[in-house]
Amino acid sequence: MMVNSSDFDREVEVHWCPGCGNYPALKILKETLTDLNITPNNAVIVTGIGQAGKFSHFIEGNMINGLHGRYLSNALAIKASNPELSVFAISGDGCTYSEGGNHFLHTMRYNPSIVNIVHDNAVYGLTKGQASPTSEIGVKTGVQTLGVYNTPFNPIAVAIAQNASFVARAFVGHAEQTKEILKKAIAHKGYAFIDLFSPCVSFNRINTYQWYRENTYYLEDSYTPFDQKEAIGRALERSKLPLGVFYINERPTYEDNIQIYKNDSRPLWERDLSKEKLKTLINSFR
Amino acid sequence: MMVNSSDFDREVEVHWCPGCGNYPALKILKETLTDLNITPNNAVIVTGIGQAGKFSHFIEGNMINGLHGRYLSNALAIKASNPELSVFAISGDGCTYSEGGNHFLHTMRYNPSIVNIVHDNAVYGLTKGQASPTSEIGVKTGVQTLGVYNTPFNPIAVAIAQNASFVARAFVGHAEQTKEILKKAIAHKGYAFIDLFSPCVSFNRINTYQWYRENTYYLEDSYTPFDQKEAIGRALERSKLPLGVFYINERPTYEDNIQIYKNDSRPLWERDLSKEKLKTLINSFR
Amino acid sequence: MAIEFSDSISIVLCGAAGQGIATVETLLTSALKKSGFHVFSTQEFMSRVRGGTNSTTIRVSTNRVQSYCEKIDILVPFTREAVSHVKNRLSSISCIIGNKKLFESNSDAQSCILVDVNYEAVAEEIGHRVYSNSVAVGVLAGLLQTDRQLIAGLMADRFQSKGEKIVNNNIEAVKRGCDLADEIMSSNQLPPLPSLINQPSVSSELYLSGRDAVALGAIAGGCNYVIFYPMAPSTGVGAFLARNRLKFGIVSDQTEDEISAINKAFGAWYAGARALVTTSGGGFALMTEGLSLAGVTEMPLIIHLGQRPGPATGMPTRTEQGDLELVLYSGHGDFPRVIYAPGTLKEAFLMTQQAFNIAAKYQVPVIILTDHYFINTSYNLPSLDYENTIVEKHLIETQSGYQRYQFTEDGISPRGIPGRGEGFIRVDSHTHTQNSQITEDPVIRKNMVDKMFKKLQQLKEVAIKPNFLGNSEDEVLVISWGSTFHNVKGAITELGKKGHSLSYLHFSQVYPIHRSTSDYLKKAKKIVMVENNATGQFAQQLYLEFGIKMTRKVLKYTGYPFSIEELVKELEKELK
Amino acid sequence: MAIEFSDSISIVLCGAAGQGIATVETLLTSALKKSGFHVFSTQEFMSRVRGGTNSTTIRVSTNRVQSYCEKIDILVPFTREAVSHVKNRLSSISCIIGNKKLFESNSDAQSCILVDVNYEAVAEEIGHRVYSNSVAVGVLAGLLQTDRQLIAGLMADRFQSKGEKIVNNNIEAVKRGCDLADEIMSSNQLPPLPSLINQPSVSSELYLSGRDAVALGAIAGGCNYVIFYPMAPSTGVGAFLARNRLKFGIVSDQTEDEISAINKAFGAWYAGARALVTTSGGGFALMTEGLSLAGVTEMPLIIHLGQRPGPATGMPTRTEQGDLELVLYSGHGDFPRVIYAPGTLKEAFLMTQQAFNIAAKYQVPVIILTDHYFINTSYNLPSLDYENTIVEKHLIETQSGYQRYQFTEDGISPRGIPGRGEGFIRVDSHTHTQNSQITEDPVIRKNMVDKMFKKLQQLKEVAIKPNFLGNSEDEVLVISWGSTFHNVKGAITELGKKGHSLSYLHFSQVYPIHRSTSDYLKKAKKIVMVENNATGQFAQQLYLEFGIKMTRKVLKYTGYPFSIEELVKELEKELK
Ligand SMILES: Cc1ncc(C[n+]2csc(CCOP(=O)(O)OP(=O)(O)O)c2C)c(N)n1
Ligand SMILES: Cc1ncc(C[n+]2csc(CCOP(=O)(O)OP(=O)(O)O)c2C)c(N)n1
Ligand code: SF4
Ligand code: SF4
Ligand SMILES: [Mg+2]
Ligand SMILES: [Mg+2]
Repeated sequence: MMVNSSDFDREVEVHWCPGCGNYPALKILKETLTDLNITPNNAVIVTGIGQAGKFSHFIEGNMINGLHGRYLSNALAIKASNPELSVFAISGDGCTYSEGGNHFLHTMRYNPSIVNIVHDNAVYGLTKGQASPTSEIGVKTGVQTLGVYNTPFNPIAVAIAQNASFVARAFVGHAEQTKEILKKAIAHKGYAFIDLFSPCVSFNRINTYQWYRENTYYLEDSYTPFDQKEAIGRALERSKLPLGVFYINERPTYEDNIQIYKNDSRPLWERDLSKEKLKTLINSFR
Repeated sequence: MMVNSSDFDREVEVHWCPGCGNYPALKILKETLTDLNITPNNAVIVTGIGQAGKFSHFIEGNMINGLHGRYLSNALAIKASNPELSVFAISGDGCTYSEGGNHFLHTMRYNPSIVNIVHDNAVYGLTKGQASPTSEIGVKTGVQTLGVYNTPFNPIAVAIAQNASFVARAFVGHAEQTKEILKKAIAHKGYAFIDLFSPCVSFNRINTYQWYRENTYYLEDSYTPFDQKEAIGRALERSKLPLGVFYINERPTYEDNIQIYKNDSRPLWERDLSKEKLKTLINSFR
Repeated sequence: MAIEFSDSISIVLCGAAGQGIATVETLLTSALKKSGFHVFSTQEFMSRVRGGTNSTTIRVSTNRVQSYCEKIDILVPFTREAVSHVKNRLSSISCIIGNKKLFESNSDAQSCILVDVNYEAVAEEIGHRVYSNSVAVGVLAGLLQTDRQLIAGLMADRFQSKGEKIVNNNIEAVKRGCDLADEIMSSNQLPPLPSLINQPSVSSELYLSGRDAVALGAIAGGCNYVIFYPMAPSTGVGAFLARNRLKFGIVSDQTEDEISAINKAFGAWYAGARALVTTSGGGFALMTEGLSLAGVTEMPLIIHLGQRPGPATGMPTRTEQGDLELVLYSGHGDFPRVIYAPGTLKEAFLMTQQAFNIAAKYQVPVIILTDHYFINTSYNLPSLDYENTIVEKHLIETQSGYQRYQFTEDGISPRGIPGRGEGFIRVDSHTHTQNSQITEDPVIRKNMVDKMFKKLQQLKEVAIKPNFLGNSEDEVLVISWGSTFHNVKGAITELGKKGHSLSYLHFSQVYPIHRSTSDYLKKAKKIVMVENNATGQFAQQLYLEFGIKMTRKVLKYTGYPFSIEELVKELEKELK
Repeated sequence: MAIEFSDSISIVLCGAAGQGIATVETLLTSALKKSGFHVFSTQEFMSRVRGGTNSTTIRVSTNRVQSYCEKIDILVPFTREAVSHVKNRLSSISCIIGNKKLFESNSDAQSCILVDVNYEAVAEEIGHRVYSNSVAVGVLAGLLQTDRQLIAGLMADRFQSKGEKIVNNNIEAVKRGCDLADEIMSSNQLPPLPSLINQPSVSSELYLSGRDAVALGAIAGGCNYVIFYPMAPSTGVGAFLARNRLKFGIVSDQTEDEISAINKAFGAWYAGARALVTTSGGGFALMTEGLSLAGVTEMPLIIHLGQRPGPATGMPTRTEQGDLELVLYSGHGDFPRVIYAPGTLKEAFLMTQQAFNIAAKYQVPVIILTDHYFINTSYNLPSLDYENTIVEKHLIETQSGYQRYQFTEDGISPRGIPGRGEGFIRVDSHTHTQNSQITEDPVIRKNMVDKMFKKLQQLKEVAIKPNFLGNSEDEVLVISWGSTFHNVKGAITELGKKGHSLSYLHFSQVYPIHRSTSDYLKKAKKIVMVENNATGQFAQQLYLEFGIKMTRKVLKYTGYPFSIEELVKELEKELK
């Protein structure tokens, strides 16, 4: 059965502001899934809370719209319970790097084969414009009235420092390139992380489409994403921000490591308790 | 008034196992405070929960023994409320990198002038031997019965990737060198982080005193800790683990950025509400 | 539902997020109040930044007006969806004033008086449709016969920062709006609106929201540290304090998460600061362990919790009183706490102020429960009695040998802070000795728990009495708590006009409950509890404490606040 | 306190952490049970890895023994601190058997019968002091006349992995211990101990702890995902399942924190797994928001909560029943839940098993409340009825157009899972429509809340009845819940021997409470509630539900469990 991009459409009102970066992000994902012939039935979209977190409401298929900051934990467990599903964990920079920082830090250590897309708009959109961990120093908001003074969080550098197995950055303004990156992420076995620049046209007056266009460039074709130190070096660049795949580090996935799928690939829901084994175990207490 | 190392002694039974790395750690801290003439009255020791977290019970002076994982938030707020206090935030690797991972990640972004010492024994001591985020792949425990398979957390690399302002690693088996590192950390303005190798003789049979002696070396005298990329490179070394100060990045501290201490250095408890100003503010609603 | 409200006019602005309804509201309410009218306004809005349909109800009155009615005298629609959004509130006396394209084909509008005014067209004549909101302000101000000079002045203040041209264009827009109002009135397109009388004394009163009252109360309480992770409807209190932080020497911190927030508040109080945490139910849920830490260490804490409907994300911008049991029972292990739930702006100010003193004195967490409705509702009031408040620090200079948890007669151990005095300030999250050493001694454990409950006894003594209105002979006693105060009172007043006398007991402190309550409950023949939640959480508490059951519970859990009309209807059921 | 317990002998091992008391316990209880004696053991220990003073009480009996008594027949001290540690439990019939250096100068020992046995010296003769614990096992087994061959076999099993030499030395150590026991007995150093009778049938019974029973129940319930962050006393359940994970196809995950744990459990159930979270009060506190997520999304969840005294870190290795209100009210917003609190090992097994079916069927969180005492207490029982349990999945294969929150008569919407069927499984933390779209509609909100409460009604129907023992004519009804079952029953039995007839109502499901309770409460003349907490949390619940107050509450909140002796004393107060 061939998948159509429209298979992912839902007849609901989309709640984002006109011009929001989440629109192209949605389009890119739908088209990529279509290109890869991933059906809505085989995918699960897991989101947190925030504007990016509403993503799951606007795409057809299985979904969890969970709590603010906790979606990576939901996603990891889905993959561990049923490795046959394609799991997409999607949310905002506040959700992922602030409330969910600990899960971001640790989920990558497990290396589950999930695709984690963080819509990075350097602001809290849904709660109306507070600074996020990726906001630049000096940015003023209704709460950061004297300007942000915390050092910005560098998700790419942290992920590489953590030896995450696939680390990329993309920009919604570049649909084709982003699709390519997304396809690589989907093909990757293990945790695939994409920090996706996605402008908030209502609250972030600095990091506009224009700004991202002018302040980013793609990692050269000659760049090989296998040297951790080199990759971090690129992640630390600030004058212009590189886009593309920074780092790949193939290693056993979480689903492999769990070992229970080695001899039996059935998802957990298909399995039944062996009363024989239970009997043996109980009898071991005699 | 001169401070004596014994000023920090308390007449209570110490609960650690004989041979535990926490003993030399305690001795090192007491002696360093004494050398620097920091009195128990001016210091606050803030700890979490774990064997390292019990630290505050065994040293005289002001202390909080708070929750598992949350001590960095306690410590930051103490400093922000009273910058005159010397704040030491001390706990274990599980407390800091696992339960407290999000606060570890973000406290360094604020850059408060606190010294954060993490007793890294690569195990959960108090809860009897489960793996911690710094446990090596393959290590077997009562819970990780098939061996650890999560990629170890590299606190030094993450801190440098985050642009933390002072990042060091030390080993309790080397008292003198550790004191030197600690003195630098205390002298540093801003968040000073020390990952302190501290063997757990009861549950970690791999990372023993001997092992640390054999598998560490000091960063060369010629090493200058100001290049972020270079510093991360050293942090990624695994064959032998470097000790010493990896990275220093001087920048305004949290206490500076708050701005309220600029013209008035008094801690918050000494200040009084200006009713005049309150009146003006209330009247602005007329 | 057809209550007349003959002394007031009710105006509803309705449109999409991003269309500037809030600006119209601010300018209009300010102009009206400054003109000497009593004014009330309340906002309801969706959880989105652009689009959808939101509305603001403004009531203008000859008399003090602090409650919400459904009745609409004037509706200004900003979108095609607007009329249908408020359709249940429209009647034949409702005038819809706006661009006819927005309602002419809408059947919901047809029973109303329709007045075609094209704000945008006028604005475009001035130079840009951006001025259409100011035209609308002009029309409404004109209809209510507000002083035009005064509005011009307000416009000047508001747009000052944007330069002279914009100021002038806005003033022009308002003027044109007022002219339009004159036209409408002279052409008799409107039925006679209730005629209102203004009083000069009102013009210099305060005009505040619940959010403002809580934030001002915090400042008056000596708050010098505000900590939060953004979450509707609580963020505004944090933002208010953040804006004023240099003036009052306040540390303001948007933390990485709510767990950090509560643990920072803990550290701040430890070091002698007076910290406020502001959050909502979901954020508070994450603070449960931290609350327990404050419990065992007897650390003062103040948490403002702006309620919204749960569970989980629920309805982020709607209202409910559903978190009472959450705050009452959260935290593992037993420890005393205090819960306030102000019903008026004055209470919100004074109780938040007092919360800091109570927390400091009794060394317990104090929780201030508001909700979306309370936070987003404003009215004028004469003043806030800040002059008679004092900031009580309840801190000692310690001597050497100081023990933080010294056993005392009343269970309160004098509180010292690090860096002041000879003593050491040692606090411990375990069961601890008087000097905060970990202990596993059964007798000390028992004594430490008993110490806490001694404090609870005293907290009962200083509990705020419920507010009783009415006669003790009334057959029906209505009870409510927190934000429902004015609306319940409004309903009882309306019933009074119909000849029914009901008495009313309102609780602004919901835990511990003042013992005088017992008498009221015992005397009442019938008791009706009004709560904005599904299970009657406060009714349960009254039962637990006093053993008396409610005759009827009026519970609303749609996510929306009670209106006077609705309450009149519900209360009448008990009168039949 | 002088209860005779003439059919049992009570042995206490007391020493420092790290001295191997647990090994002695395991070997001894195993040997005794295998010899056909009924055996009970319970451990109390400090929160440290080495040092301090811990003890284990082992009761050996002719009859079934499942409760804790203070009486000590034999004390084996391993340190100088040991005797004083249990001094309140010693009497003139207590024999202290050990190295005299550990007690000869201790005044607390002086009223006891003292027997000098130097286990270490014997061990050193065999080659190393490491064998002294085996010598002790030998002495105790010898005194109780256990089959020597059998012990040798146990030693062989236990030390097998360490090589033949060590096995042989341990066997030798035990043998030498038995010889010593013979000497002691023949030299008449001991008074006559109660003489016990063994029964061959007991030898093949199970010997389990509360921890084992819960973990086995989980496996029988089809648990295939266990998630936890280590925390006493709950970790053991996780470790048990982790050890057995390849055998049963279980995913075992020690997470980064408790918040991740609950959210993983959520994801796992969503995808069709049957997940168990195991934690303690402090960890549960952090899961509050996650519980609320399960509430609004109607997701099954199972949480095992091993209670310990709070607030905050409290007493990590002590016991309390203080988290009932926490689990009952935690989570913002209203939603149904089920709370079990097994009183026996059998119940722990069956209820944990059933929890998975109930959660799956009603799509609600089910919490299993145990505590430190329950988890760390073991006794023999004939069997576990796993054969009659079934794993009910309650999952459907979805059709296209499937709506996760379809309104149904009974409030239960058929549950599908992703990857099975044509439908899409959409779950949302907001107030949602039947197809899980965010909504702010007041009517849908109300209907969704009502849907949840329909489920609560049904959960009341399937609630487990309280266990009634006694005659309905008895004047005094004793009530307790959870882990106190056997000790209360033991006390009532003792009182029965004294001629007092009390009836007893024990609750293993504490929410919702079965309606049959009402009759018992109404009939009783006097009701005595026994709870291991400070405020009588379950008594409050009974009052809320049935309006009946307790005559007396026996509350203990020292961090330690009730003993039979203590309860006899407390219950007698109501008999006077
Ligand atoms: C526990 C909790 N805290 C706070 C919130 C309120 N909240 C909702 S969205 C959001 C921030 C959204 O920012 P981000 O994740 O960057 O998403 P964006 O809206 O920018 O796409 C916050 C703080 C919440 N829902 N839950
Ligand atoms: C919220 C919470 N979860 C779990 C625990 C149980 N706990 C106490 S200490 C500890 C781990 C200690 O490990 P680490 O921080 O490395 O300290 P160490 O004992 O190794 O020094 C845990 C999980 C707790 N006290 N609180
Ligand atoms: S507020 Fe920003 S992030 Fe949210 S929908 Fe609007 S543009 Fe997008
Ligand atoms: S268990 Fe390990 S960390 Fe804890 S006191 Fe013993 S040696 Fe130290
Ligand atoms: Mg964002
Ligand atoms: Mg550790």
